[in-house]
Amino acid sequence: MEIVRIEDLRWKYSEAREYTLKGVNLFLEEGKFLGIVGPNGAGKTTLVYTLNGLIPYRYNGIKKGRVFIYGHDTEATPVEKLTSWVGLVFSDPEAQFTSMTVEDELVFGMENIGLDRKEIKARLEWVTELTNTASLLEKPPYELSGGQKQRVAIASVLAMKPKLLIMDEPTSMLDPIGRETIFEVIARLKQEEGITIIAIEHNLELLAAVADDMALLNDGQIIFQAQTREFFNNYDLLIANQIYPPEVTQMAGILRKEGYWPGSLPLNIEQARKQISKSLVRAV
Amino acid sequence: MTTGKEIWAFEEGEKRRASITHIVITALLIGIGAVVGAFGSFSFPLGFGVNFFWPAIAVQNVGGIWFGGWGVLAGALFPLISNGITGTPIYVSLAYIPGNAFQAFIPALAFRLLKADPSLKSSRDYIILVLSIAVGSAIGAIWGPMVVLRSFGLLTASSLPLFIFGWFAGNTIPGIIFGIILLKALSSVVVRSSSFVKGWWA
Amino acid sequence: MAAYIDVQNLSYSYPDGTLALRKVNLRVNNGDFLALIGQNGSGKTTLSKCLNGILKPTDGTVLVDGFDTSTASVAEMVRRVGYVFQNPDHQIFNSNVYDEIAYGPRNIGLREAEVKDRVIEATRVVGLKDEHLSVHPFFLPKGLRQRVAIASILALRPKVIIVDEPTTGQDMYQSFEIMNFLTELHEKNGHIIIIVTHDMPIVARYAKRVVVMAMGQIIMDGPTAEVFSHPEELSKSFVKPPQITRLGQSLLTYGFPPNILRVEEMAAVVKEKMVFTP
Amino acid sequence: MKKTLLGYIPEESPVYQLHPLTRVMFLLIVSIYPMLVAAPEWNLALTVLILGLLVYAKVRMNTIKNYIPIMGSMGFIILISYTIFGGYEPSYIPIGHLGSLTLYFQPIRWAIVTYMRLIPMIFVVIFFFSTSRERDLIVALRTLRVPFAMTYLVGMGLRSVGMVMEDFQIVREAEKARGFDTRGKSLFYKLRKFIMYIVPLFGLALRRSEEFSNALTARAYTFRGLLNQQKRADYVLSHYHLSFVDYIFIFTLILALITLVILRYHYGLMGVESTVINKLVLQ
Repeated sequence: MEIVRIEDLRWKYSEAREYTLKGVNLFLEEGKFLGIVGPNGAGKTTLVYTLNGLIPYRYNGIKKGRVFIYGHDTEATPVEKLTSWVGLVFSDPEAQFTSMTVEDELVFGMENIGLDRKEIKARLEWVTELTNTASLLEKPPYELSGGQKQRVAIASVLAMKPKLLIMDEPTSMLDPIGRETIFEVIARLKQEEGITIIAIEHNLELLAAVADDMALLNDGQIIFQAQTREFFNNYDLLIANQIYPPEVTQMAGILRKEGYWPGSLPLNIEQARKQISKSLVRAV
Repeated sequence: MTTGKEIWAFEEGEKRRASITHIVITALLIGIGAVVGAFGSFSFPLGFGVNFFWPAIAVQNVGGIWFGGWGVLAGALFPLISNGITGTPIYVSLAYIPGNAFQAFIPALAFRLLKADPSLKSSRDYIILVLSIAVGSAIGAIWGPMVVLRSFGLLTASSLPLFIFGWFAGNTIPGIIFGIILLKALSSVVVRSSSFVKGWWA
Repeated sequence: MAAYIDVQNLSYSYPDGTLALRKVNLRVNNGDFLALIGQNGSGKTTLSKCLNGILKPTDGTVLVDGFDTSTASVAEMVRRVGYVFQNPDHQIFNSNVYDEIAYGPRNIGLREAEVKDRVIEATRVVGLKDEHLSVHPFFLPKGLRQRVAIASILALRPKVIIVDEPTTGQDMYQSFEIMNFLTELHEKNGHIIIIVTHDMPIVARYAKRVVVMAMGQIIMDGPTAEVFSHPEELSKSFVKPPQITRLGQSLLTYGFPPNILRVEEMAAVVKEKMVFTP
Repeated sequence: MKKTLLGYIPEESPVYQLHPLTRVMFLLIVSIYPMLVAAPEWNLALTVLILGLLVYAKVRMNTIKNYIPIMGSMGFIILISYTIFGGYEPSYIPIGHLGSLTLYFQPIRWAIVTYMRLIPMIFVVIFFFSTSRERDLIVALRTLRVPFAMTYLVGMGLRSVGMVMEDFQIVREAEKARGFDTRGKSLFYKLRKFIMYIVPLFGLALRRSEEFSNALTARAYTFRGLLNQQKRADYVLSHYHLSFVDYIFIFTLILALITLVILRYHYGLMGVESTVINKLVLQ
């Protein structure tokens, strides 16, 4: 079933000289995980803002083309309704933490959509287990580490049970291990809850491991969209758009150019290791 | 180049509505005011007299000018927190509220009525700023020592003039210095932001 | 040879009692391009702030070019060690880029002619254009604001430049740009560079020396290739070598070295093995 | 120790048995007592009582250290006000000389009376802030059915305080990293440069106001919703229940207040005339 359809979307912020989005077309099926990559300034954040109604409800500007969530035109749908379908996690968790305890933070959205206490309690248990935040409930924001803050930010949106979860650079502020724990949460969401996910991320090593599809956005347009493996196989196109695939993929890309890498490019260490050892054994 | 008149004028068909941004900016102003009020003056290396130098008044002044009623609301509320941090008795804090509200309200009113430019482009703008801060602080200075401190028996009648003057100077001077710096540095940014308030609430 | 920065038995505890550094010893020498890595909360930011006297030691000493940071004046320090904060918005004090870059030099009492020279030089080095000078820094995109922040430290002409999280919020291309430009400062102008970062590929590609921190102590200190070839040690500070290094380490049985740092290096090794194995 | 904006509160304390509303009532009602009482010995007794409660509540005593400067400077201001600026009336009784200055009994007595009124009021505030977290304040307000919009603003205001405190620290360091130094500079220079710290604080606030607004909208929170929110689950209240002990406690506080009013204004006890200081000095 289709969850997102974007048709020739153009958007210009009223202060800006140029259009930020210049004719975006995008289609996403329910249950899929889409990774969006693109250089800074390409319009990635703007694009996801159009999905939960932040654009055009909170920003002034010129919008052409249409965005549909479950077939509903976002412009004709109240923003409260959109936010119940589409959850958005921002890159800086610091700037979405508005309460003095983690519990209040998680409860906030659920109260806004009118849930009763019993339902809230049940969902709290579910979401804290899923995101490993149960031990943090009593804590105030200034006692949390970066990774904990980001998990709480994800949980607070997840608690509203959106059909589509969007994450805008969810790991940019974290150390390597903090990053991995966030991606563990994302992997569980995908496997256990079957939730549709869109993630914008610069760290492709972790993204490539979980995404079904990838889209490349540059200069306000989707340049290329494909299944993850196929996406990264188009190495030259990515490099030309200033996108750097996972390091093992880059390495294989370099080798392939010189005729040393048969087959498709690996996405993780394991795939690369297998392919290398196989060809070395063959060479022997 | 925009003029003071244009900044405050509503364009034809312009709809301005109070939004969630204004609630947020009010909360953030409370945060800045409370911190600057509680710690800003303490760490100022002037030695004796810190009690008579209260930089947080600038948050009230520019808050009112930029964000209208929201700035006044924040200006009235944040001293409750900064006073709490420094251990002021609760009823003394509560009794200060009207004085604090006036300190934020008078410059806000003056800039809107007289169409002064928050970026302080002309000497007229400066005069309006200085006078409105002085008037606001004067009301605060009368309210603070005379109504509050006096009614709690903390001051004697004959010492009032000294305290009123000290209070007045201690608020007006930082108010003007901080106010000018803030208005010059950030008005151009604020006026273009969605949190800027042309009327009283939007 | 005397170290440029000599940290001896440095301990630091925050006013609320948290002990952030325990008896740290570190020598930063001329020619160093150093990365300070470790988990969030391991003490790397605290240590880097002690290197120019922003924080004063609770115990032990920090000597910079012979000056003790706990007694030296601010001006003496900032001429030697510059510190670029992570979020440029914490350090924007003025309403146009020119004044912003000039703020530091003016603070240390330079004459306006000298200030102007330095602003222009710093602007050129970080690749800002003249038209940016009159713009309000608030309106610049984050990447450029970060450059303004670096320029405003460069204008003080410190020997050592410390950059906290230079690549956070930047895309890969921008990260490379910033790092290339720090490398240029290092190689052409002889600055000592210290970066505090979580970005291991960046560390592997650019740093010559890596200092790993955990629980307020330095647990490893050495050349980058050497440090990254000990993954089990690194995991104590919850750090992993970059993916390409780990690939090499997973192929040790095929005679791959454990300390490959760059994608190109790895490609060359694979190629060589393929060519010469028969 | 649990951290709050103002410092630390004990991990466990008998006070936590009481509903947050009861603690707020304690702050509000007990703060009135000293205003009704003039005789310093009674206010001293109240202070000792509150100190006892602080010990009972397991509050770390060095919390109080932070408030000593403010108590000192308030005492100083009151003393100056009543002595040097206290004026003169014929009924004043001279009790000594300080240089060319004659010291009179009544002004000093009034200074002591006033100061001793202030001290228990300050200790009540200390008691409240060293046994309550920010959340307790919100819970108390919601229990009192204060409109959600208001309690929400208070909560977010407190959250902002925490954030600005962190920013403030970093901005001051950034000033230093840019060569700002007060040593050997003119006062005007110090003033002009020193206060620059306030500019980034506002810059950050402006930047964040947009991010926060987006984050709130993304969680189904609108201005319209804020004003009309008819039913909210108020989930946090499900953790707290006013118990029998709370009712007894609040009832006792109010009863004591009424008793105090009667004793003071009907029977004229605890007035300034009946203070032991009078007896000691005048006899």
